[in-house]
Amino acid sequence: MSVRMATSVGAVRLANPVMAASGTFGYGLDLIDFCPPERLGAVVSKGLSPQPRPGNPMPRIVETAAGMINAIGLQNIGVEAFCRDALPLLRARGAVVAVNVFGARMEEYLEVIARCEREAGVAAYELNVSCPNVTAGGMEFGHDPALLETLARRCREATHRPLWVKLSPNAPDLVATARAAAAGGADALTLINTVRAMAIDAVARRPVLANGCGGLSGPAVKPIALRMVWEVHRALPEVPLVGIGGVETGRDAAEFLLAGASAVQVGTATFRDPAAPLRIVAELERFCETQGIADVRELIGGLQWR
Amino acid sequence: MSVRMATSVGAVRLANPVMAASGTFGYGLDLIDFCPPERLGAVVSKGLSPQPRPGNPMPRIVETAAGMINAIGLQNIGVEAFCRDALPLLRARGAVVAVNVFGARMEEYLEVIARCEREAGVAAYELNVSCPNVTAGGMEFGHDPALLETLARRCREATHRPLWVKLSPNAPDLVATARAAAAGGADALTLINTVRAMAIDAVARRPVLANGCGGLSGPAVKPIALRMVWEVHRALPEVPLVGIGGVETGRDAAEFLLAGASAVQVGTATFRDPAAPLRIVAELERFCETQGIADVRELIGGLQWR
Amino acid sequence: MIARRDLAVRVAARTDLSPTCFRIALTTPEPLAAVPGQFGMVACGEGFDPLLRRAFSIAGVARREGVTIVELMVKQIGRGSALLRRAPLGAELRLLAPLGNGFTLAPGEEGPLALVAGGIGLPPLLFAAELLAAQGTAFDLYLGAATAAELLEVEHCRSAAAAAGGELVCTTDDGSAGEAGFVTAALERRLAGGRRYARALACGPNPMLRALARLARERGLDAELSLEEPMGCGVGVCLGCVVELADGQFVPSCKEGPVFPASRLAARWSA
Amino acid sequence: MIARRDLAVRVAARTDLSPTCFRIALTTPEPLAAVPGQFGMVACGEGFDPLLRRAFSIAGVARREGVTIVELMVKQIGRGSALLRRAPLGAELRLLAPLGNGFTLAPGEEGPLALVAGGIGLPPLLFAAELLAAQGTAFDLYLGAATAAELLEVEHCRSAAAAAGGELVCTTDDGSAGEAGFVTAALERRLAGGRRYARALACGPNPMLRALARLARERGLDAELSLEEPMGCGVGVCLGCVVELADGQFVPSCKEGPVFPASRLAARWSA
Ligand SMILES: Cc1cc2nc3c(=O)[nH]c(=O)nc-3n(C[C@H](O)[C@H](O)[C@H](O)COP(=O)(O)OP(=O)(O)OC[C@H]3O[C@@H](n4cnc5c(N)ncnc54)[C@H](O)[C@@H]3O)c2cc1C
Ligand SMILES: Cc1cc2nc3c(=O)[nH]c(=O)nc-3n(C[C@H](O)[C@H](O)[C@H](O)COP(=O)(O)OP(=O)(O)OC[C@H]3O[C@@H](n4cnc5c(N)ncnc54)[C@H](O)[C@@H]3O)c2cc1C
Ligand SMILES: Cc1cc2nc3c(=O)[nH]c(=O)nc-3n(C[C@H](O)[C@H](O)[C@H](O)COP(=O)(O)O)c2cc1C
Ligand SMILES: Cc1cc2nc3c(=O)[nH]c(=O)nc-3n(C[C@H](O)[C@H](O)[C@H](O)COP(=O)(O)O)c2cc1C
Ligand code: FES
Ligand code: FES
Repeated sequence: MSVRMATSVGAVRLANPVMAASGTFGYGLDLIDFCPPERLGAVVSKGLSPQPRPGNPMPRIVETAAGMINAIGLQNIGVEAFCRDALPLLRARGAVVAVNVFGARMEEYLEVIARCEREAGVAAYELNVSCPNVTAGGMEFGHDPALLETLARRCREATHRPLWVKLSPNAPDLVATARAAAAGGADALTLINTVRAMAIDAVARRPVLANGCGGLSGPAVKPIALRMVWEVHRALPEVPLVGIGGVETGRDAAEFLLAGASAVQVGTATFRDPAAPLRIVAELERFCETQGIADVRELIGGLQWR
Repeated sequence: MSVRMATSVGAVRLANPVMAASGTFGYGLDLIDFCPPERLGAVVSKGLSPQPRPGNPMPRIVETAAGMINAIGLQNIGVEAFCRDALPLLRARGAVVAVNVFGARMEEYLEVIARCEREAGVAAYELNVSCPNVTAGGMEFGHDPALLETLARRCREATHRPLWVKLSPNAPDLVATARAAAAGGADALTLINTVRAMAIDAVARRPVLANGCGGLSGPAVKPIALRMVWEVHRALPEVPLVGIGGVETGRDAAEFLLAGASAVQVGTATFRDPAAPLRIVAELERFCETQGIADVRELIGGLQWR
Repeated sequence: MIARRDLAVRVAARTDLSPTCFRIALTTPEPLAAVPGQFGMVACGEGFDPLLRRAFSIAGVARREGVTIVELMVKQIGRGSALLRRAPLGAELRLLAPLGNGFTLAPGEEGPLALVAGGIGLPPLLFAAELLAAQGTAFDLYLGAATAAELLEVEHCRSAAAAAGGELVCTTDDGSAGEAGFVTAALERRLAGGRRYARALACGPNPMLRALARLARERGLDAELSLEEPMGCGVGVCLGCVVELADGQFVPSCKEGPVFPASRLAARWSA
Repeated sequence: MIARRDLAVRVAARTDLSPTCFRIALTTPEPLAAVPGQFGMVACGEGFDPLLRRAFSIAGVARREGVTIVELMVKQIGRGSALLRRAPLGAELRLLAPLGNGFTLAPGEEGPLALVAGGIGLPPLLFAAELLAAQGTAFDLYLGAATAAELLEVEHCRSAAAAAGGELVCTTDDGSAGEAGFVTAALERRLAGGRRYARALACGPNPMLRALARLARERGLDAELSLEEPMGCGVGVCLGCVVELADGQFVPSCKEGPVFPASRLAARWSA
């Protein structure tokens, strides 16, 4: 049996439902030998800001039980270098590219989008609104529905391209945040970003990370991510979702689809296995085959419950 | 070197900083052969309601990566049976007992407390305010600071005994919740309860748990719990905290103390190793020894950062 | 009550029994006694993957030259059982045992009993068969599996039954060996043919146990069922493994079970 | 560039080198070539504990009769290295290699070079020593450890140095063998005594590398340092392993390193 693997996230058509996540796949070309980007549903760039950012001091990562905490601090080459060096190659390969957009202020989001608007080959923008560096009186964009709606709206006005908002699991009210993003004009929501967390070196009596806290990712967070995808899907069934958090296998991907995601992203798994996103495509296809599923989209929102 | 292991949580004096958590140690006597309750800092009872509760349908537990999700649904024998059958034995052994109090409505919390007030040998009440079954328009007590403050105040008025409030990691605003509990008269705060989570059976296309969602515990949540303890400790340095979430080793316990906890509780680890709480006491003592720490309380809040 | 212990044990031997099942012998210098139906919680590996122990029925326990040998029979399902299948000989594991209550095996009882095993439900019944044979209680052993290759320890079962003057009845769902169909149907045929049993002891998948409970109710046969609920702790403190009883109570099957008289279970077990 | 691969490898041999360190040989039918200083990311076990791979320098690679043998030297620190120590011979692991850039080893170069190894920093330098000896470049090998028992592969080091007409200088912090004190002090004494080197290659704990960078700056000695930052991916995509350069850039040490000219590093490395 051959399985139809194509899906779409709103207007964005994907050859399969598995994307490489932001921040774990470089600028889309670093793992070409393991995961040709054009063979994935899409690749999401590392979070891009208008100017290059050096990121946080070291150490930036620490392993935890079935997870890791990172505080990279959004080190990136800046949107200009991305558009110049990476995007043309990705475009030439026919990869579907989502640009993960990050700004310390609202204007910076708009700057990144404006720069990308001059380029072909950007399939969607994904707004990263759970950055630790903040505006508006110490509140992260992703935590304040009103602010987020404004941000989404201003970005929406800046482009005709599909706009995704990546939700923070640390937001006080996930569904309100999701609703605000959609109200502001987001075409789809990606969830979840990392969960705020901390590791302590008991001997040194210090946080392990130079930044103190960081974001937890990996299999440890999968049950939380699944719950959040399902919660948002139930509240906003019409909004396309991209599920992420601890996806390690094709079966994990299927779980996220069942919970209501139209596609998934693979993050930390890529560190364990540089071919993980591609492997997961194959595993998901195989899962569908054994389950007699002819079209992977049958899974989307297919959870039988309440 | 001999290490002084005694600590206190507010007015509650403990022989050591390690307690058996609520819901993972029965009524304090089930694991007597592995963990004599009197050798722990304290034992916390399973959540008690005024009447016995049957709990949720099966399946109620599922393992996840370095964690587990449970939806026991607060099955318990009721406060009457506890006071009649378990408390006298615990008292006779000289165990320090905290009663974990649960109510579907505010009055039920008061009922449980009132019943226990007639008994000697209750060292503290620990209010479980993150139950899924709810009052006040679908909002859990633990999620609404105003409601929580009222609950704490009414319980405060009902007893002279130390009152702990066990915080939910799912609360929209953790610090506001902590502050409300303290304002209402809580002597100490326990954190964290389980993190709302979900597991999906992709073949059955159903949630694994009969209840759909449940609470995530175990090593997977430790980095989240540590962060929350530290966050609350920083915001409310004068409020004694009891740290919980994924404590598996003496070194984990030390991390929670450094983050600001005056003691820790051991939950899921007891399922892996019925002697875990006692083992952790020994490991913590050994850790202090090797670090040249004469009094375990030196660790409390000792994190060197900001 | 035999005191439960958390024993450090070593993998001493392992034999494949079928494409999916194997027998594993664990040894410890510590003494250990158990009755058929009791189980142990095995830490199948170190570290947090998997996090929880796994429950396995004790298939036999013996003490020789200062060494206790605990036999388990395991079906490879997921990570825990796969780790057991791969653990090198000599590897150290932890075994919390004996847990739970076990079947009623009255010494001197005449019988005959019906021992009914479905698939990997065999271990407690093989253990029981050996004790019954030794104590002179008559029994027939009903052994069911999906297919011929999954009938476990047939020779071992046959000789235990023979020693007790009883019969070994094999069934396979696909008819590839023994009688075709479910193991409970084979029992039913013999009951219909006039065979009488003092009691049935059974372990196997839930649908089989349900069928047996129904049969027991219809025929007025006493039956003890060993249930397999997902277990978190095995010692009664997580309440993850509860079973609903006829009186509406939910009791932890790791502590009040895993063996329950069919008549004690909630009606839906025999509905 | 030699193409990196994610290889299925088998544990073929293991030898203890010291109370804490051991040598492990991994084999694969696949061809693999690496230069000293390059490393591999090893999945030390299955499952999620530990979650991430561990970085280990390649201590040597050879191909014999259709089999590639990759040698690692490992210090037992935590769970990953403990799993490697315990993995049964024949166990399958995954090795992502070769990664990173490696030391500059110009064929035909005369030298002499100073190879400076601290503790478990030895593997890339022993690999380098063998290549240098083979290509006829002269070198001295400085081998430091905390104490005599932790001096690794002394005979192996001695013969490699001898083959290149150079000296093996051993130091221990506690003076229990060789010269007492830090390995960089031994180098400094020889520099002060007039010994000249075309270049120093070094690997070891950060304080040692700092001391060496300082020495190199003061003496105008070219030095290449192999750094050990905590690594998430080993392939440049997590940015967890960055190193600050003199020009203020943060570059992933897994990709632009792990070997950096001391002069390229931010000033604090040689401050
Ligand atoms: C009292 C008791 C006695 C038991 N005795 C034995 C025994 O003697 N021999 C034996 O092999 N097993 C026995 N079991 C079952 C055994 O505990 C499980 O099969 C085991 O936990 C599987 O662990 P795993 O890590 O290999 O699989 P997991 O990774 O835990 O499970 C893999 C998949 O199989 C499913 N699964 C888990 N358990 C079962 C099950 N029992 N049946 C069907 N699917 C399941 C899970 O939902 C999951 O999807 C017993 C269970 C109980 C409660
Ligand atoms: C490029 C590179 C090459 C390396 N080559 C080698 C090699 O050839 N041989 C070798 O033995 N090691 C080498 N290492 C170090 C090795 O990767 C770590 O020691 C290993 O990851 C430890 O894993 P673990 O699971 O045993 O310990 P973990 O459980 O990861 O760590 C246990 C404890 O040790 C601490 N720790 C972790 N790494 C180190 C370290 N490097 N030094 C001191 N403390 C540490 C952790 O913070 C933790 O507290 C290299 C590292 C890099 C980056
Ligand atoms: C090292 C690292 C860097 C990340 N950088 C970004 C980023 O730049 N932008 C972003 O939106 N998310 C970033 N993330 C979050 C991931 O995209 C993802 O949301 C999260 O890791 C959960 O998924 P996972 O469990 O599959 O890793 C990063 C995650 C990690 C681990
Ligand atoms: C099976 C189970 C039952 C629990 N029951 C209760 C309870 O009755 N009352 C309560 O306050 N917390 C209960 N908890 C939460 C634990 O006390 C603890 O807060 C949580 O599990 C995190 O700690 P851990 O990671 O050490 O398990 C329960 C947890 C588990 C796993
Ligand atoms: S398995 Fe925990 S109560 Fe039975
Ligand atoms: S280890 Fe991930 S970028 Fe270097």
